[in-house]
Amino acid sequence: MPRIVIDVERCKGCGLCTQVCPKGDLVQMSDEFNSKGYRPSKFVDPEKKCIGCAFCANMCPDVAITVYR
Amino acid sequence: MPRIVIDVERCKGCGLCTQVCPKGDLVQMSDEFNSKGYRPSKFVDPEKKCIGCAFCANMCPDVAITVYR
Amino acid sequence: MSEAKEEKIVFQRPKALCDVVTHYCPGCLHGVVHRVIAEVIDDLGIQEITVGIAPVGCSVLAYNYIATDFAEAAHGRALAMATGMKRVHPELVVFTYQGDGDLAAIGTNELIHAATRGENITTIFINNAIYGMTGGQMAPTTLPGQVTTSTPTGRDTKLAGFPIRVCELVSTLEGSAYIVRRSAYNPSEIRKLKAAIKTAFQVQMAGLGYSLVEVVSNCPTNWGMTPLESLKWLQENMLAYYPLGDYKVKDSVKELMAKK
Amino acid sequence: MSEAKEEKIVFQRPKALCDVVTHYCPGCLHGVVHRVIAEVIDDLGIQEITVGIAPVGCSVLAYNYIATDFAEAAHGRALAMATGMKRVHPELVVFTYQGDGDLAAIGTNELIHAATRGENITTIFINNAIYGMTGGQMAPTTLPGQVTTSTPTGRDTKLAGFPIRVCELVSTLEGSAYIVRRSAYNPSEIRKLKAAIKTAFQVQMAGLGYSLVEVVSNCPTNWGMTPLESLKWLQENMLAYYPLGDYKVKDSVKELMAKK
Amino acid sequence: MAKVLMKGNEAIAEAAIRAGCEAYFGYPITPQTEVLEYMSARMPALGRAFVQAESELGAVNMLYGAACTGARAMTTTSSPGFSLMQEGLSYIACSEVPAVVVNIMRGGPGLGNIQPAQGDYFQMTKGGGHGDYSPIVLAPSTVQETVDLVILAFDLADKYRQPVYVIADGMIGQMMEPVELPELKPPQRPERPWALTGAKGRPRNIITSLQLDPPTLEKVNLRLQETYKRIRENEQRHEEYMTDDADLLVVAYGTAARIVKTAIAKARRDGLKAGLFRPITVNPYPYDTLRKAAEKAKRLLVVELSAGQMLEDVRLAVMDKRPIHFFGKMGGVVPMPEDVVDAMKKALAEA
Amino acid sequence: MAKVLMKGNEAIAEAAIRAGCEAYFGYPITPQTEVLEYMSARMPALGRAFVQAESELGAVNMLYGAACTGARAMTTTSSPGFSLMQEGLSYIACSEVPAVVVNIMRGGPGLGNIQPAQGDYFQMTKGGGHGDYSPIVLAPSTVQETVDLVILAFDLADKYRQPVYVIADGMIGQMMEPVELPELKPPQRPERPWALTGAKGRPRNIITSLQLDPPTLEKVNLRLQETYKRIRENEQRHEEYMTDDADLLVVAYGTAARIVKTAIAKARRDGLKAGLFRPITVNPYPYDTLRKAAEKAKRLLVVELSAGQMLEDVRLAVMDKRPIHFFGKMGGVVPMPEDVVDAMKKALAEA
Amino acid sequence: MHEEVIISGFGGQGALFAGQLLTYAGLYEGRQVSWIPSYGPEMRGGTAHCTVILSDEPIGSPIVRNPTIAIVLNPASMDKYEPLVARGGILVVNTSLVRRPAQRSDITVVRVPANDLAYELGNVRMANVVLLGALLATKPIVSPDSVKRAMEEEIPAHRKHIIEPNKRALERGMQYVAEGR
Amino acid sequence: MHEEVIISGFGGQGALFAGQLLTYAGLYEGRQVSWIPSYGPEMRGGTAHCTVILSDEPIGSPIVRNPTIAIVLNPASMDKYEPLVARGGILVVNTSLVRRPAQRSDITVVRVPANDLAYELGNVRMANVVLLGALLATKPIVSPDSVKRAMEEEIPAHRKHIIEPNKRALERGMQYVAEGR
Ligand SMILES: Cc1ncc(C[n+]2csc(CCOP(=O)(O)OP(=O)(O)O)c2C)c(N)n1
Ligand SMILES: Cc1ncc(C[n+]2csc(CCOP(=O)(O)OP(=O)(O)O)c2C)c(N)n1
Ligand code: SF4
Ligand code: SF4
Ligand code: SF4
Ligand code: SF4
Ligand code: SF4
Ligand code: SF4
Ligand SMILES: [Mg+2]
Ligand SMILES: [Mg+2]
Repeated sequence: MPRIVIDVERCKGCGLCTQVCPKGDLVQMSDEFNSKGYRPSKFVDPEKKCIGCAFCANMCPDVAITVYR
Repeated sequence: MPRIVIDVERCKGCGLCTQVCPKGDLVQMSDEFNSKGYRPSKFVDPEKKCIGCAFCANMCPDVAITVYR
Repeated sequence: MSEAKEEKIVFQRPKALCDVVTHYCPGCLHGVVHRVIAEVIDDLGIQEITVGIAPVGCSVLAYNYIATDFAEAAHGRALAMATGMKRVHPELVVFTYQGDGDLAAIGTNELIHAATRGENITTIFINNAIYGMTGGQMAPTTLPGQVTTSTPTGRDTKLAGFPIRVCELVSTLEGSAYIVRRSAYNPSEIRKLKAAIKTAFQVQMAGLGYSLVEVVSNCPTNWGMTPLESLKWLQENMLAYYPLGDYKVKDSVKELMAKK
Repeated sequence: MSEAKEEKIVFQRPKALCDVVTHYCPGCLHGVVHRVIAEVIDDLGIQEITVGIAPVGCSVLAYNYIATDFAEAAHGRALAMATGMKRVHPELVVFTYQGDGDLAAIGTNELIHAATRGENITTIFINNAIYGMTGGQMAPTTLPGQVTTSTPTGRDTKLAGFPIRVCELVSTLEGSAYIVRRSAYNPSEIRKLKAAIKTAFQVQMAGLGYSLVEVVSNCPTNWGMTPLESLKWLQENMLAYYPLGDYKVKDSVKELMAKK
Repeated sequence: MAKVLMKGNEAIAEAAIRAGCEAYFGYPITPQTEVLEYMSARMPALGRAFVQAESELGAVNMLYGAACTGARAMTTTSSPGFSLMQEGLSYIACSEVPAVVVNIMRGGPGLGNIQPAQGDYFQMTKGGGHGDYSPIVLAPSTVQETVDLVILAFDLADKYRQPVYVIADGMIGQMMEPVELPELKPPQRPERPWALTGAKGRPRNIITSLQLDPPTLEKVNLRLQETYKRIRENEQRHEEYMTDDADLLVVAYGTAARIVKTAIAKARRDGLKAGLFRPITVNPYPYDTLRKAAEKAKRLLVVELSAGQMLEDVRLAVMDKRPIHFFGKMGGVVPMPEDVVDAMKKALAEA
Repeated sequence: MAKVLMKGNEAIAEAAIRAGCEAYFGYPITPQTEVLEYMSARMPALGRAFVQAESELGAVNMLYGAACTGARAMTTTSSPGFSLMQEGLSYIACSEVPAVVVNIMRGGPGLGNIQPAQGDYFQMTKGGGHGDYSPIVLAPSTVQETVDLVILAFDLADKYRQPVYVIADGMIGQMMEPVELPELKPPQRPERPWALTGAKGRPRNIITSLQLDPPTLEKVNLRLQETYKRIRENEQRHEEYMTDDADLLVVAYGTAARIVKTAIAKARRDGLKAGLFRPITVNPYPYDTLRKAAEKAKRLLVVELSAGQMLEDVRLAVMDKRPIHFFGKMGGVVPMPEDVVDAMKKALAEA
Repeated sequence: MHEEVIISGFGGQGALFAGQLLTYAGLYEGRQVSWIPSYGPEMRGGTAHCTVILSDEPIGSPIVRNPTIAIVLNPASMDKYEPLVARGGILVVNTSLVRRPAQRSDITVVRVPANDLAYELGNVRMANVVLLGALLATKPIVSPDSVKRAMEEEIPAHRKHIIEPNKRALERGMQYVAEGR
Repeated sequence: MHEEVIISGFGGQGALFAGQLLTYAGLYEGRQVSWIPSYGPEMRGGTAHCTVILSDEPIGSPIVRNPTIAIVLNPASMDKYEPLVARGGILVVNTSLVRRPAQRSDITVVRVPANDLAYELGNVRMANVVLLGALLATKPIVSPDSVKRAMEEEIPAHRKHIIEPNKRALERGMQYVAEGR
């Protein structure tokens, strides 16, 4: 089952990963802060729609996303 | 009667003026040296062929030629 | 369980990218370009023969992120430094990483002459239309009308002149072999960017001359936008002035690409 | 007697050219270009509002010959100096007179940026494919294969790179308005040169942007030729690499020319 | 005029404007950039010249060009940028045109960092460019004094037709203090018969630093040396603070001197009689006054944000008449007053 | 090896080649250009790197790049070009990479002229670029010594990982004298674990002069100062000539020292007991030996082709223990030995 | 009087602005004043702080090692400045973000949930001014009116709308200290 | 021995080359030697000169004000150097170009129509060597054989053909002095 893992401590909350998912809004901004004071993004895929295309990861300037398939 | 006057002390003997006369070889190199050690050019126009076109003067890097018409 | 066993990592940090947090602002594409360069270095297996040269600009600390030998140049002089290195060590892959201020303002002379000499060097040129590092002054690539801290009423071309188009300029020089403009505002552009950087390195390794990949980039911080707004602004404003595409691909490069 | 009375001088030293002997070598076209500039200054009646800037190069003493206010710039920096002057005194006609080493080697950055800023300045650019002043080293415009004192076996483009074509380069910049290449190897080319310099000054006076007139020139001394041989070599070798012509004439300039 | 609170960098810019600066050329570099930014807004609005140059080389040569026309003109930069200006400054000095240059120094050498430092002292006061020239160097230590010295710089540049440097660092550039500024007036052009403004109604002018003939260049040099002599005789400035009864004479300029002042107050509370000699012109250096001040003290302590550069000038002034101690910090490390007090105590302990 | 007659400039080039110089970068400028021209023929033939740079800025940064790879590398220039190299040299010093720079000085300031002069003394020994660094400066006074010192320069640059300058002028650059050169060998690369050569089989190397954190930059500076201390302790060089019985100690370096030598011979014929102290390293300056030499004499005369720059170092060495006179020429005017004799007589007459 | 105040927080928390208000207030009251920020790119995403000195004597060093007062807006600032406050000095803590208690007992510690109070007033960005109010209620090194005057005179025309809310924030901080809530 | 020789003429007359021959000859004979030219762009079309010193002592200044010997190839050089030759010194004059007589009586003046003699030998450009020969016949500061050896060893391979003519020119100059024609 394709999935992504977001390293929330690496994430700077820029949101670039949230706009490129071909499956809609699998990557969303969270409301929590990380220890650096950023709001990281989160992976929300209850329906297992992720295809592991890595668009989100490719877009991340901080290489905070790992993609598994 | 068109004619040119060459300032032999200004002339550096480069010869550029000698190749552009539409009337042939009205401007020639002389065999004498000027005080700077250059062989200046000279105006040789026994047949009064000069048309005062100023090609020779235009070509002179040292503005050593005056043209009368 | 059987499924978990087969799970493979399909995207992760490249080997040639140091496992550290960068100092870049959130959403700054410097980070993406760094990663893409590292991926290319991994793909080509050249980590041990590559030397990078960092500029003065926001990417001054690039040497902390890309895991090859690295030097930090004086502002604008990366290509002179690269020339010195490459001439002594033609076997190395030498690349410079430079911003618009570094490459196209103070470093224009070094750019033009490295290119015309056909140095076998690759430049990754980050065009974000601003001086990021020093806090948002006009860059040579700042767009007409764009507000910066040194063009507070917008760049007035009457007083501050016109933006420089680096690819167009460098393409006129015979020593340049592969001069292209890319961007990184979406995954497909990033893919093209990666291909271009790979080609540029290959051009260098084949000794075909100077290669430059311009990246139309962003600076959310000094543009005064959110990262997402900045990508929108990039597409709507920068691309018109800086059209993406191939500006010079020497025949020898085309042959090389056909072979690979 | 009646004839003598009617005799008129149809060619003589222009007013704006000092009545002194130049230090130039015999047959060096620097002298011709100086005279042509002086003629244009006379024709336009601008001797009292013109400021020239001499380069470092054989024409470093141009200020001794052209009879306007004059400054001598640091090597390559004439256009920066000109910018400083012109910005304070837009009413002046400011021109720089520069060799290939001065303009296209050490001064390339100042050239590119004055041009892209669209400074209302005129550059007369003497391309003689060599460093005359310092005794004949390779210039950025030295032709491939050309022997100089620093390319003793001929310019090897592999090591020393390719010649720079200034007009082609500068034309890519939006701030440049009138960029043309001329020569001075015969009277008809000299006539065209004069027309170009006049237009360039008029472009400046109309505030249309940066103007540059390249003159494909000679250096008999360092080419190791007689003056006449040098003109032949110029035509047979330089013109192929540096084709004469108009490289950029902005529409606004065309309109101006149509009016005059 | 009422006092306003201003950042040092902005005060430099506004002071220049009030001094009638007609042309500004600059290139961004921390910690100087606010001068450029401030000028980018104000100068065009006032109809004066502003150019963000393509580099410091561009800036200094634009400055040279503007100065040749007789305009009051300025550039500002920070250490690496100042290094790039050396050739141009040597030309300006030789050509005898007035120009003002501000160097907001930072930690060096190389790219270093952007914190306060004084490592460019030799470069500003002795070396820098090639050839024998010796610019006036003014070293303010408060924002108000920065304003005053920037204005003075323009006047001195005019008076002696030489480049005048104002030397400060990120501390003074970035801090806000109350300042009083003179009124804004349109720039006045004094008579400048030598300026390049088009040869209308006068013989043409030529400005050049080239003199192929050695005796002629010697003459230029002798004239320059004459100017420097006049400057030495007339323009030395310094401040003394609590020197009357001081056993320990601390010598420091600029930012270091501010810190020393606080240190002296602290030290005196501990019964340590210290005073400050603060050169305001670090070139011409106030050798004679320093020698005299030193004679009143038992020993000296030189405090610098550098490795011991002004120290040489102090030694040239004092010779070996008094023991001279040194306390310096480099690399953008700014000592706290307490550190200076420690250095003072150590200096006296070594007695 | 037999002696050959060589021009100083060509000797510099050939000496560098013999010293194993692997990379040369230069830009034409009189009176240095023959070095570049010579290198343009020899280096490619030897398979070594030669680039005629687009400018001195290009040249010095190419030098920096080559030096970062651990290559023995050199650039040569003359005064205005040297000014343009200041930023780069400050970077090289801070980065601790070895590099050799030759400055064949000419008359200044500005464009000046191309005749012999020593007006860059401060720039070479003290100032120049920004920040606290202090390059080794070697000042030959014959062509043979130029050869020897160029070779030494490469060794010292390697040893201390700092830029080393060789300082001469058109006189030494243009004159021919017999020289002996070491044999031509292929360049040897000593171990340079810090060099950028691709991170094969070792952790990667980074060469940078940026240290945003002040304490870290301070550490770099302290290391530099430590290096300069070692250099001061180990590398001072000077020559004494007829100083044993000298009443008048003349201090001069380079070209000026040659002229002084002839002058001393002449003066001694007139019964005037003069001797020469010639610093060979003008940085580190041989303060202590000069002080000792000065103590033997009654008074000193400093002779320079500049306005009195080394004079400051002489004063720092001798303090006011002895009267110090000065004789200087500027602008490319080279004094004749007779002129120096006159100055000697004047100095003694003032006694 | 002689006070050395350090105000420190994340970039964006307004430490520099609060310091400027204080500086202007001191100026109006005829004090010698200085204000100096941290600067440079390392600020990016990191901590920003400024040092304000108010004094009856001319001010020497504008930076100090041991301030008489510190206002800390975030945990990093707390860690950095708590140990440095001069004995007998004051530490004003934004407890909305700084959860841990202070460790010093030789200084006065003023604890204010500034983010929360500011949020209640409509804009969390005014936490800086809330803390300034809290300081002035603890030790009136300048009068609150001078701070309000500074708001009126120094906030640029196009941001006039933030003046009144900021005044309320100042008062809220004072009130919180005075009334303990 | 200690001789200071200035050789001066138009650019192109070979003053520098003649000086080099002399310098090499001195070197072969175990002397201390130095050679220094005038240099720079002002030479262009103007005068070129060099100073050669041959000595038994180490050479200090390579330039001198009052040479012991001057060889002048053209009128300008005559005007410049005649007054400077040290008392008792030698002035060798190219009378093909320098028509005026010398005015000094405290020096030895050697007059040689060098251009004409060189022309007769087939190349006017060898006037320099003719004059050098004339000097050596007057005062053998080096042996003619050493000068010939210098020609053989120092003239580059591609110009070997000029060696023999130059040797003849040297001899012609010597002969002219010896025989007065
Ligand atoms: C000689 C010199 N001049 C100026 C600077 C200051 N400076 C640092 S980075 C920079 C510009 C950076 O802009 P850019 O190259 O566009 O890179 P970005 O930060 O936008 O990525 C400048 C002017 C410097 N360090 N050195
Ligand atoms: C900074 C600096 N570098 C180098 C020089 C030496 N220099 C003088 S003229 C010149 C080049 C001249 O060539 P060009 O511009 O082509 O003019 P030309 O003499 O051919 O007319 C050089 C390199 C200098 N004066 N200043
Ligand atoms: S891998 Fe692709 S499908 Fe999965 S979350 Fe990322 S963008 Fe969406
Ligand atoms: S792109 Fe990366 S840094 Fe940005 S929000 Fe997504 S995971 Fe976080
Ligand atoms: S004016 Fe014309 S026709 Fe007369 S000589 Fe000159 S070129 Fe010939
Ligand atoms: S072109 Fe002029 S300088 Fe040349 S030969 Fe003719 S007249 Fe003389
Ligand atoms: S300032 Fe701009 S370019 Fe620099 S890191 Fe931040 S967003 Fe990127
Ligand atoms: S050297 Fe060449 S360019 Fe210079 S004056 Fe002589 S011919 Fe002209
Ligand atoms: Mg940028
Ligand atoms: Mg040229």
